[in-house]
This record gives sequence, structure tokens and C-alpha cells, in this order.
Amino acid sequence: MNRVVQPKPEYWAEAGSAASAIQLAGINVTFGSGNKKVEAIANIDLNVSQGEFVSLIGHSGCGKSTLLRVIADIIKPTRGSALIYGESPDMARRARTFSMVFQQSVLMPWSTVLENVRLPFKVGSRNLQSSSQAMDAVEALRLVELDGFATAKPAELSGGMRQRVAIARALVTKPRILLMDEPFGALDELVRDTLNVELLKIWRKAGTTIVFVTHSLHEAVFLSQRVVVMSRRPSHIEGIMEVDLPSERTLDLKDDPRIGAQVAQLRSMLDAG
Amino acid sequence: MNRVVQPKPEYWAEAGSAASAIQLAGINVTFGSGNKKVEAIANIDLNVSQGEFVSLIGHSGCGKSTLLRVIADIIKPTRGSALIYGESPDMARRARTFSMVFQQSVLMPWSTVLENVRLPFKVGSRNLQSSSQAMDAVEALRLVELDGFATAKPAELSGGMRQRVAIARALVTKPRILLMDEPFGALDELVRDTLNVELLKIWRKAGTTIVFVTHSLHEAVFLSQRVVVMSRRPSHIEGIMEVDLPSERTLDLKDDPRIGAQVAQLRSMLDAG
Amino acid sequence: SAASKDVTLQLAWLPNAASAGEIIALNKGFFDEVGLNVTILPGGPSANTIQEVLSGTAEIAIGYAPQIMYAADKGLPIISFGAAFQKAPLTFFSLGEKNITSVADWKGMRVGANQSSAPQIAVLLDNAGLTLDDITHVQGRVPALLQDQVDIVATWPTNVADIALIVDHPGGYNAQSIWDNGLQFQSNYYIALKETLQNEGDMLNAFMAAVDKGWAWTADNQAEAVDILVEFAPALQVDKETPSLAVIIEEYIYTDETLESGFANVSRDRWQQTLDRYAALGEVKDSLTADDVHDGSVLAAVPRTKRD
Amino acid sequence: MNQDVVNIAGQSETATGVRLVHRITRLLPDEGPLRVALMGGIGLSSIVVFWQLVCSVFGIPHYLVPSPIDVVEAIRRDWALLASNAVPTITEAFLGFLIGNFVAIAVAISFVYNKIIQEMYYPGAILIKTIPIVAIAPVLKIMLGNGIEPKVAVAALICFFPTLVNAVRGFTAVSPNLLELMHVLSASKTEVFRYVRLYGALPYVFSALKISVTMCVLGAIVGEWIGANKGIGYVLIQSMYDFDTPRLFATILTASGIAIAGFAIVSVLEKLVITWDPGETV
Amino acid sequence: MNQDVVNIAGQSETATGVRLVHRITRLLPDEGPLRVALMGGIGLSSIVVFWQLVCSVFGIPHYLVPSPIDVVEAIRRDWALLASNAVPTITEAFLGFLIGNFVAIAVAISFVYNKIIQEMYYPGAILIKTIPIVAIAPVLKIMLGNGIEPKVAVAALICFFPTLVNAVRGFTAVSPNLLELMHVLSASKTEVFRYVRLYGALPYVFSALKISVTMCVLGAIVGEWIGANKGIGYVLIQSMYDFDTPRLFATILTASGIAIAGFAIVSVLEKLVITWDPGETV
Ligand SMILES: Nc1ncnc2c1ncn2[C@@H]1O[C@H](COP(=O)(O)OP(=O)(O)OP(=O)(O)O)[C@@H](O)[C@H]1O
Ligand SMILES: Nc1ncnc2c1ncn2[C@@H]1O[C@H](COP(=O)(O)OP(=O)(O)OP(=O)(O)O)[C@@H](O)[C@H]1O
Ligand SMILES: [Mg+2]
Ligand SMILES: [Mg+2]
Repeated sequence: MNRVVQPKPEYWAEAGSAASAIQLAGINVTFGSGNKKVEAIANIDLNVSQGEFVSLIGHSGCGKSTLLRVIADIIKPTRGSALIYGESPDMARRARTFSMVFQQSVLMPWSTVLENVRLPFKVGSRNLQSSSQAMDAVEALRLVELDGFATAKPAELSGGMRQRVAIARALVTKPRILLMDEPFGALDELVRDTLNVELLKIWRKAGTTIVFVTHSLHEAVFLSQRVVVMSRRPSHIEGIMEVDLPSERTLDLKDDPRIGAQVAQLRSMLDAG
Repeated sequence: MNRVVQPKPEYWAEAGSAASAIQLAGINVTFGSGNKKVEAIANIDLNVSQGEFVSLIGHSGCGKSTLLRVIADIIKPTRGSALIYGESPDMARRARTFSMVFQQSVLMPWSTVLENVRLPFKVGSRNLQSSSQAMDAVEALRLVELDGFATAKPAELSGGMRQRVAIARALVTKPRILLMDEPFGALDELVRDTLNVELLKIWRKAGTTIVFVTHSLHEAVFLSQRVVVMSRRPSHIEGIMEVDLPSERTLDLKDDPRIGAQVAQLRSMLDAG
Repeated sequence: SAASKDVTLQLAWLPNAASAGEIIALNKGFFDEVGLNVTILPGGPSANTIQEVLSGTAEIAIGYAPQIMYAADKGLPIISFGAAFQKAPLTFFSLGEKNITSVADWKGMRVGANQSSAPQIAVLLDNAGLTLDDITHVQGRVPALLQDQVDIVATWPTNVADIALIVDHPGGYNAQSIWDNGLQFQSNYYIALKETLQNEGDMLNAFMAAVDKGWAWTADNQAEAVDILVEFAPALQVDKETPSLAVIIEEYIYTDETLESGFANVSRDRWQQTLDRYAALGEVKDSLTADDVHDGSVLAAVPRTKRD
Repeated sequence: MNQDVVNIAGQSETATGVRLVHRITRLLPDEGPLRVALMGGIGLSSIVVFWQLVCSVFGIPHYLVPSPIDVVEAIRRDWALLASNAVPTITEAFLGFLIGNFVAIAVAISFVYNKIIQEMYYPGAILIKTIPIVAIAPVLKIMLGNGIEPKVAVAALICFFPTLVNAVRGFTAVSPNLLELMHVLSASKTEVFRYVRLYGALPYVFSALKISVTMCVLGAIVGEWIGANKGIGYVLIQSMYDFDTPRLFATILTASGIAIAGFAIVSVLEKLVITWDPGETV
Repeated sequence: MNQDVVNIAGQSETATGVRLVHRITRLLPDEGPLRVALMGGIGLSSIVVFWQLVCSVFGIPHYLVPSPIDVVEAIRRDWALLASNAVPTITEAFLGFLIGNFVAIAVAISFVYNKIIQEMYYPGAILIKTIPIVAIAPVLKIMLGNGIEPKVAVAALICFFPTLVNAVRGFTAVSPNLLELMHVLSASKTEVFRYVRLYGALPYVFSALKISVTMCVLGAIVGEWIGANKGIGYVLIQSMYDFDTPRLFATILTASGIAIAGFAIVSVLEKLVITWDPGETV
């Protein structure tokens, strides 16, 4: 279980450099103060390389979202340092180095699908040097196979389609990093399976670095190259598992016995934490 | 794959009789009229025997809930007949032959856990001959391992605990049939796995007949003796799979390769439908 | 008229026959003739119109004697310079079967009148040897009288809507006016700031002349005047305003005294008596004199119609 | 839910007495605006008939309460008067509606942009809301004179508070997820406002507008009571002093008609503007 | 969210001018009722100071608009008068509140039990709501006489509609899941009402009660205007006639104080009764 498959970036991330995309050192987040103080995560060190697909798993409330939000500059860590391609999360956010996809699709219900995907160009772009490296919104919709729904309102779409719109919106700026916080948690299993395969296709094409939070051990194993298991609160990294699966992952692989075995291993790591 | 394991009823359902608990013949449900007419399910025949654990799976919107609601006397079928131990669903409902558990736990937020579990004794009992065959509410809470939370309000509980309260409320009347509509759909996978094992334990103890709707192929295979695969709308029964697993099912079994194989088989049946 | 002067007149109440002369003066151009460009502001139930003069919204207002006395008592800088009504019309009506023939009979009765009428009632009772404690003062109008919710009700005899209900009563009715029972003040006084009187006496003189002409024309052309009134205030009804205007002109605008002293005449003696009565009841300061509430200079300067 | 669904809401088991009505209502369509209108019509008619009966049987004098027939007669007789006096009232109410709501929304926006201003003045605004507006109408007259201004001011004041409260709630009740998204996109405060808060607040603002559109008519009427010779408020008072109760009731109905028309217009506008489902999170 | 969270709501980037206030507010606690009270106090004080300044600088005579100092002086002088006249107003408002809300809830319950009655009379009730209550006060007085009854009636009428609308919404806005559960449990209509609808409606009813408790004070005052010789409404009118604007303002403040006290009492009751989170579905 040691085979880190480095997919060949075909699309927009700079090719070749297997440098660190994300470097977390001694991250510690404490919420509140006094007797309401909650130490959510304690002393997390983690490096994610360029182009890697890493999943975070752990029990509910253990701090997965918190860790992702530290990377996304939504929360400032109480201690420790986070670097994204050598920059602070704040600068990376302004430079649109990363995009984020949430559990809910978080679309603007009053705008069409296309307008939703265009949102990143309408807001916050004053900070950007040039937008030349961005994608066309229609192209992003084509990538998630929704080009026929450009003028639909989000309410007309199914849950899975909405989540694909959210992914298109995240991709449209050609981010070097994609942060995903249980992006398929609200979908039913059959739809989820389909989107998993699609996400892998996009990742493969674009060569983006993906940090993916999930509750589903199957999903984590099926998608990622490495799975980071977090312990209960105050959360530290219980262990990291390198996934042993062929780099080409199709729906058939979902029910492969190798996945079952690795899920079992994750389960035992979780129980230990 | 033909080994129907009939668990030994240890608790309250009449022992021995492997008679039909539920008999559905030619069930057809059409919603609306005119050009808004939606034929949800078409011509469904299904027999569920006493003490059996049957799962219903199918794509979203195919009519799984509709079928369950016909059994539960929430919807009257447009055509066809449903019999529950030879009685009409209406009579069965009044006689408390079945209980229902929904996707949301559907608790009364203003009442304590114990009061929620006691609800079936407070309402609708005027129709009952005698309540001697019912269980004590505290006993029901003990069955779902929540006896310490009798006086808590639902808001103080986690999602998984709430769903266990809902199960206790369903069990407290000692129903001969338990109808469950995606009872664990809103929970995260780790909690879901635990509750799956607990549900099996209760089923084993009580000898109840369970009809279980789910989106999760894994869950369906892990829990049931038979899995009913429904086709797309207008839905009919695409096929029924007898599950080939030992009757004693523990958490270890979750990642067993036999499950993966049977999930793959269900997946192909679904794709056909 | 060359450069006419803008003047705002605040009426004491909703426009009706009681302010017919002013409205006619506006409509017939009598104000224009004297070089005034007058705007008439209507009053209403929830307004104290003297405030309009104090705040400068209106240069001239029409007001009632009690208001003027209270304002003077507070030292507010206003003054009256004439009064269209020679007698205050306030009258207390009761149904015939109650047999209330004098104020002395009010003892133990329920008297319906405005909140602001309490001092007037007190004076009347005092004159009859009673006090406010001998009656129950409630607010009620004529319907309350007919519904036996009150025994006595105060209204103006010029209010045809009120009177019609009473006059039609089969058992007849009794009435006691404040004028006949020892409280003789006038009504519909013309009021301005003292400052205006000093600095713009000419304007007030011109106003008085125009109003005089307005009322005289009204008296001579009552039917046409009512039409003009209804045009100005469209919710008025001709069949109610016609008799009302007749009574107002006959009984209140032109009396024996106007035959002698002219339109809008004000009696300083009556002012003094009224102030004394109010002071005796503690409603106003003892030190108030007629000069605090009235200034005769406009009346002295303007020749006015003498008729009855 | 439709007819196939067993009556979960459990609405019609007890047929208490009104069998005839039940029989009639069965003939009506099952749902939709037609049924609402028809059933409402039946209800309203039954009230009117009852009122007429009470008036006739007890011989209630018309100076107390007019019978419906008197009122209809008054409407027929006075419709020109009512229509022409509705014009100034509608004008005042409309201007008050515009000004009151505009200021309320502007204040709410300033609150969004500066939290400290909100903290300082929002509690005060809520306190001022408890002051009976009707009581300060005369004060407004002293300050603003006797023209259309005090009437517009009363109408505007009456509109101000519900809209302020709802707009503040709307601007802040934006889904935290959307705000987080905007933060990740490095949106400026103005961009957050323009793309998110504005739309998020619209449903709240419209529900306030639907309240204030009926309130502003009341405001204009109360404003007219402090002095006017035209307008619905004026006719109301004059009819009252004339004991012309049929006209009084006709005028009240006119006021109510204006309010209903305003409500209908705002409702249609709402339908046109809010094309998404505000209850749904997507 | 707390201080660790980067300002997503984006509230304080633009420090426009009011640096001093900013500096003071930094000394205050970050949140909680203390901060609300202190900031609200600062805001209110700034308004009062501004008002005093305008009065002093422009030399506005106190009989037009009193300065805050005049008003405070009037409160000090007249507090006994105000207090004794508050009693009848509070009594009327309280009785009106009880009766109006009781009847509204009873009607709403009858609507729940009989859909046809609701279909017939609910639209009518909504229409009647647009009638300016203030305009029918005189009619009520004629019908009910001179005692406390017409004042209570106006207060009750003003309470009636918001509570009716909210109670109807509350009784019907019960989670369909809970209704389905009750159906499966074969609960009778009364049981559904007793165990589900009643509790489901409470949050809606309380939010109506919080509106109507301030409205009923206004109702009592308007009722007093059409005829009373005690009560806040009476003092209000009398102060106006007496050119005593400081007392007028003091009386308005008293009315507002009564409304605020009522609001506070209902809010405390709400906290005691609604011990669950009405927003959450469990
Ligand atoms: N803003 C906050 N203030 C206080 N506590 C917080 C805050 N955000 C998160 N927490 C606490 O920090 C802990 C970690 O939360 P986090 O949302 O990161 O968990 P998670 O692993 O994402 O859980 P889940 O799987 O349920 O999404 C939890 O105990 C939570 O209650
Ligand atoms: N009351 C109703 N009126 C009209 N159509 C309905 C009604 N209830 C269900 N339907 C339709 O019937 C079909 C089947 O619905 P059902 O809820 O049974 O599907 P399901 O299999 O349970 O879906 P899911 O997995 O999403 O829960 C759907 O197309 C749905 O839109
Ligand atoms: Mg999370
Ligand atoms: Mg379903």
C-alpha cells in the first residue's frame, strides 16, 4: 500500500513540479474562551503535494471542516502555520489559488445556472492580476455535463445537478487547489457514485490538487491517493493510509474486494482514534 | 444465493407461522389527473413473509416511498389490493399491526424523549382492543440503548440518537410489522453502520417483519434477506435478490467481499431497470 | 391689487357654515380686493388650531374663548382681535320626559360633553349652587342621549345633524345654553400673534374688512353661499348647511349688538367677567385681564357692517 | 396531496349542522383561486345577510348602525364624492409609502454597512415603534404645517418601522453558507451586498411592504383628521359629525378598498420580482 | 462565530469618521445583552443630546416642541398624574388583549376543526383587517356606551387580527411529517390538535402576541379619545388643549413605556413556555 499514483496533469495546473501545494505545520484551533473553550484540532502537520487527491475522514465533530477552513482562510489558526504554494492562505485566497465546494451546493437561487458559475468573475476580481488563466463559464458547465442547463434556475435542478453546478463554479477560475467539504454528503448513494466517477475524470484532466472531506470510508478509498484519518477531539492525525488501487478508477471498481479491505483498515484506524 | 434465513423469533411476534405478513397484488398508484397525471407505480405484486427483512431499492423518485405508504394506509392504491395479515391496511393501522419509521426522526421537539416514545399510547388507542401486548416505554428506550436519556429533549440528542428514539417509538407497541422509509438516510456513514447492526439485533430479538426502503445498496445487502429492486417510473419490480450472507451479521461483515459482489449485482439490476 | 400679501387662515374646525363668511370672502375675491392672498386651512378633531399661529404655520386662526384664556394663562404670545360669533352657542339639551328645566335639575345627572367643556359646566353648576361632583361628566353625543346613555348632552344649536335628532323626539326636549346661565363669552374669535398685531396691523385691518364683507354677502345670498361652501368642503350636505347657516346668521353673527357696534364686535366687559369666573374656579390666574386676551385696535380701525 | 391521499390533515369528519353548505361546497372546484373566491363570497354574503337581519328585526336606528342596504344606497349616491376624495388620500398614502419605505431600506442598508450604527440606533428605533403614531400626528402638524406634508409624514412613519425591521432581518438573514462562499471568493462588502444580501432581503421586504401598503392608507386618513377639506379621512369625520352613518360606512369601505387594491398591486409586484422560491436553499 | 473567525460578515472595514465611538465600543463586551443595552443607550443618548441641541440652538419655544429637559421636568412634576392615569389605560389594554386574543385563538381553532368555516370566513376576516380600526372606534362607542367597554373593544379588535392570522398559520403550518405520523398512529382530530397543532402554533401565536401587546395600548388610547375622563388618551388630549407640550411628550413616553413593559412580559412568558427551538426539525 505504498503506490502514490501521480496523475499526468493534462489541463491547466503547471505540469511536472511535485512540490508541496499545501504545507500545514503545528496547526491548532481553539474556539471560544473561558469554560466554553473548545479545542477543535491540535497540532496538525500535513503536506499535500501538487496534483494529489487527499481525503480527510473522522468522526462527526472531530474537526475535518475546521482544518479545511483553515486552509481556505475562513478560520485563522490559533497556533501553527499554513502555507499554500509558499503563500499565506489569505494571499492564496485573493489570488484565487484555491476554490471551495461545500456540502450544500450554495447556489444563488435568484440567478441562472450560468450566472452562478460566473459569480467568481463578478466578485473579488479586483484583487486579481489577470483573469487570462480562467475558463469560460460555458466550458465549465460542459465539463460537468450541464451545458444544456445554462439558463435554468437552480430550483429546477436535482440535488446532484446542483452539486455539479457548484463544482463548475469552483473549476471556472482554474484553481490549482480544490477544497471539498463533504460535497456529496447530501446526495443519495446512486447519484453519489456517478459524481465520484465524474470528479475523478475532472481531476485527471485538470491535474488539480484536491483535499476532500467525507464521512464515507468507501468514497474516501475509491477517490483518493491518500486518506488522512483524524482522531476524536482535540483532533490530531491518527494515521495516513496510501490507497492501493489502479490509477484508472471506474464504477466497476466500487464493489471491488480491495476497496472493502482498505475500508476495513480505515475503520480500525478510526476505532483506535 | 437462495438461503432465506428465518430468524428464530424470541420476543413478541407469534412464533413459527411463516405465513404471509404482507400481500400486495396488482398495486397501481396514479397521482393527480389530466395532463398532470403521474403514474408512480404500476402493477406491483409482492409477498412478504412473517419475520422477514425485505429492502426496497430503486432510483430516486421511482416510487419506493409510495409503495411503503400504500402498505401503511397513507395512500390508497388506485388499483390493486393490499392485505396485511389478511386485513385491509386501514384495519391493520387501527389495530397497530405495523409501525412506521421515517427518514427524519419526526419527534415532537416540545416533549421529552420518554413522552415521545409514549405517544402511541396517548393517541389513537381508543381503537385498540387491549394494550396488554404493548411494551413499557422505558423498556423500549433500553432496547435502543437510550435509557439514560428519558428526560432529555430531542434537541439535546445527536441525529443518530434521535433516530433511535424514533425506532423505540415504533417498537413500543410491539408491532408485527415495521415499515422503515430510509430511516438512516440523514445520518453519516459511521453512525449509520452502528445503527444497522443495532437494528439487526432488535429484529432478531423481536422477530418483527421489516420492510426497509433505502438508497444504499450496501445497506440493503447488509441488512436484508431479500432485496426488491424497483425500476424507473412507472415503477414495477425489476427483480428480487435473495441475499447470501450468514444470518449473524456483525460490523466486520460490512467490508466483506461477498457484500461487494452482491452490491455489484444489484447495481446491474438497477441499470437494467 | 399690485403685490398681494400671503396670509394663511386656520379654521377652528372642519369647514362648515360656521366659517361661511371667511370661505365666501376667499371665493368672491374680497381678500384679493384688499391685497391679501389668503389660504384657508381646515381644522379637525385632533388639532389645537392656536398652535398653528404659534408655530407660524398660520398668521390668523379662528379659535374659542377657553383656548384663548388658557393660552393667555400660559403666557403664550397670542391675542384676539375680533369675534365673528356674538354669543357662544354651546347649549345643553335633554329629552322632554326627563323634565330638566334648569341647571339646578342637573343634580345626579349624566352630562355628555367634550373633555374640554368641563370648566364651562363647572361655571354653570357653580351659578346654580352645584359642583362638578354633583353630576357625572361623560363624553357623549346626541345618539347617547337617545340611547339613554346620558341625560343631558352639549352641542351647538347650529349643528343641524344633532338638532334634527332631538327635534324629532316625540317627547319634546329642554335646553339650557351657557349664555343664558351666566357664562357669556363669544365664539369664533380671530386670533393672531401679538407681534403680528404690532407689526402688521394693516394686514389684520385688511383681513377684517374682507371678512366683514364676506359675512355680509353671505347673509344676503345664503343659498348661493351654501353652494360655495359645499364646493369648498365636498362632504357637506346642502340640506344640513342651509338651515345651519340661517341660524348662525340670525342668532350669532348679526345681533342687536352688531346693529349698534358692527360685525365681529367684542365686549371687553364680558371678557373680564368670563376671566373672573374662570379665575374663581382656579382655571386661570387671577391677574389676567381683558387686555391679555383681546386687543381692540383692529375693530377700532376698520368700519364694519352694522345690521341685525 | 390530492384526493388519493387519505385525509391526513383530517379536516372533514365532523359535519356539524351545516349540511346544506357542505352540499353546496361539494359542487365547487376542489381547490384554486375560484374556490377561495366563491367560498369567501358565500361567507361574506352570510355576514351581510345576518347584519341586514339584525338591523331589520331589532329596528336599529340608522344613526347608530346602517343596514347593508343603506350602505349600498349611500355608495350608489356618493360614489362621485368618494372617488374624488379618494384621489388625495391615495396620493398621500402613495407618497408616504414611497418615502417611508425608501428611508427604511436606506437606514437598513446603513446598518448593514456599519454594525456600530446598527447597534446604536436599532434598539432606539424599536422603542420608537411602540409610540402610538396616531398620538404624534398633531405634533407633526405643528412641525410640518397644514398641507399634504403632515399626512404624507404620518403615512411614511407608519410604513417605516415594519419595513426597517424586516429589511434589517432580511439583510442579515442571509444563508451563512453564501456568506462563506463570498468570503472565499474575496468579495468586497459591496459585492456581497449587491449579489447576495439584496436578493436575500427581497422576500422579507416584500412581506413588510404588504403590511405597510395597508397601513399607509390608515396613516393618510389619520393625517387628514388633523385638518383637511378633502380626502377619505375628511369625509369620514364629516359623515360622523353629520350622523350620516351610511356614508360613514361607505367611506370606511372605500378606505378598505384602497388598501386591498394596494395590497393586490404589491402582491403582483412581488410575484414579478421574486421569481425564485425563497424558502428553498439550493 | 467568534473572534477567531475572519470577518465573513464583513462588518467593520470602513471606519467612517466615528473613530471615537469605535474606540469606546472596543471597551465594551463583544456580545450579549449588556452590549446591546449599552450600545442602545449610547445611541438613544446621542439622539436626546441632538434634540436638546436643536431646541437650544434654534431657540425653539417649548410650547411647540419641548426640549428633553422640559420633558424630564414634566415627568418629574406629573409622574403621579401619569401613573394614576396609566391604571385605567393598562386595565383596558389588558382586558382587550385577553379578550381579543382569546377570541382570535378560538376562531382559529374552529377553523382548524372545520375547513368549510375557514374557507367561508377567513377571506372575510382578512378583508375586514384592512378597515382602519381607528375609524370604527366612534361606532363602537355608540354601540357600547360610555364605560370601559368601547375602549376594551377597540383594544380587543386591534389584537384580534394579527393573532387570528398567526394562529391560523401556526395551526396549519405543522410539519407534514408529524401529521403523517399521527395518521399512522390513528390519532383523532382532537388528539392531533392536542399533541401537535397546539405546540406547533405556540411560536406563531407568541409572535402575534408580541405585536398585539403594543397595539392594544394604542387601541385603548384611541378608545379613550372618543370619550373618557381618565386614562392616558385623556391626558394626551387634555395636554394638547392646555398647550402643555412637555406633558404631551411625557404622556406619549408613558404610553410607550406601557407598551414596552407589555412586550417584555410577553417575551418572558414566551421564553418560559417555548422551551424548545421552534426553528429546528427533529
Ligand atoms: N465557530 C465555532 N465556534 C465554536 N465551536 C466550533 C465552531 N466551529 C466548529 N466548532 C466546534 O469544533 C469542533 C469541530 O467542528 P467541525 O465542523 O470541524 O467538525 P467536522 O469534523 O467537520 O464535523 P462534521 O463531520 O459533523 O461536519 C466541533 O466540536 C464543533 O462544535
Ligand atoms: N402526493 C403526490 N402528488 C403527486 N405526485 C407525487 C406525490 N407523491 C409522490 N409523487 C410522485 O410519485 C413519484 C414517486 O415518489 P416517491 O416519493 O414514492 O419516490 P421515492 O422512490 O420514495 O423517491 P426518493 O428516493 O427520492 O424518496 C415521484 O415522481 C413523485 O414526484
Ligand atoms: Mg464538517
Ligand atoms: Mg422516498
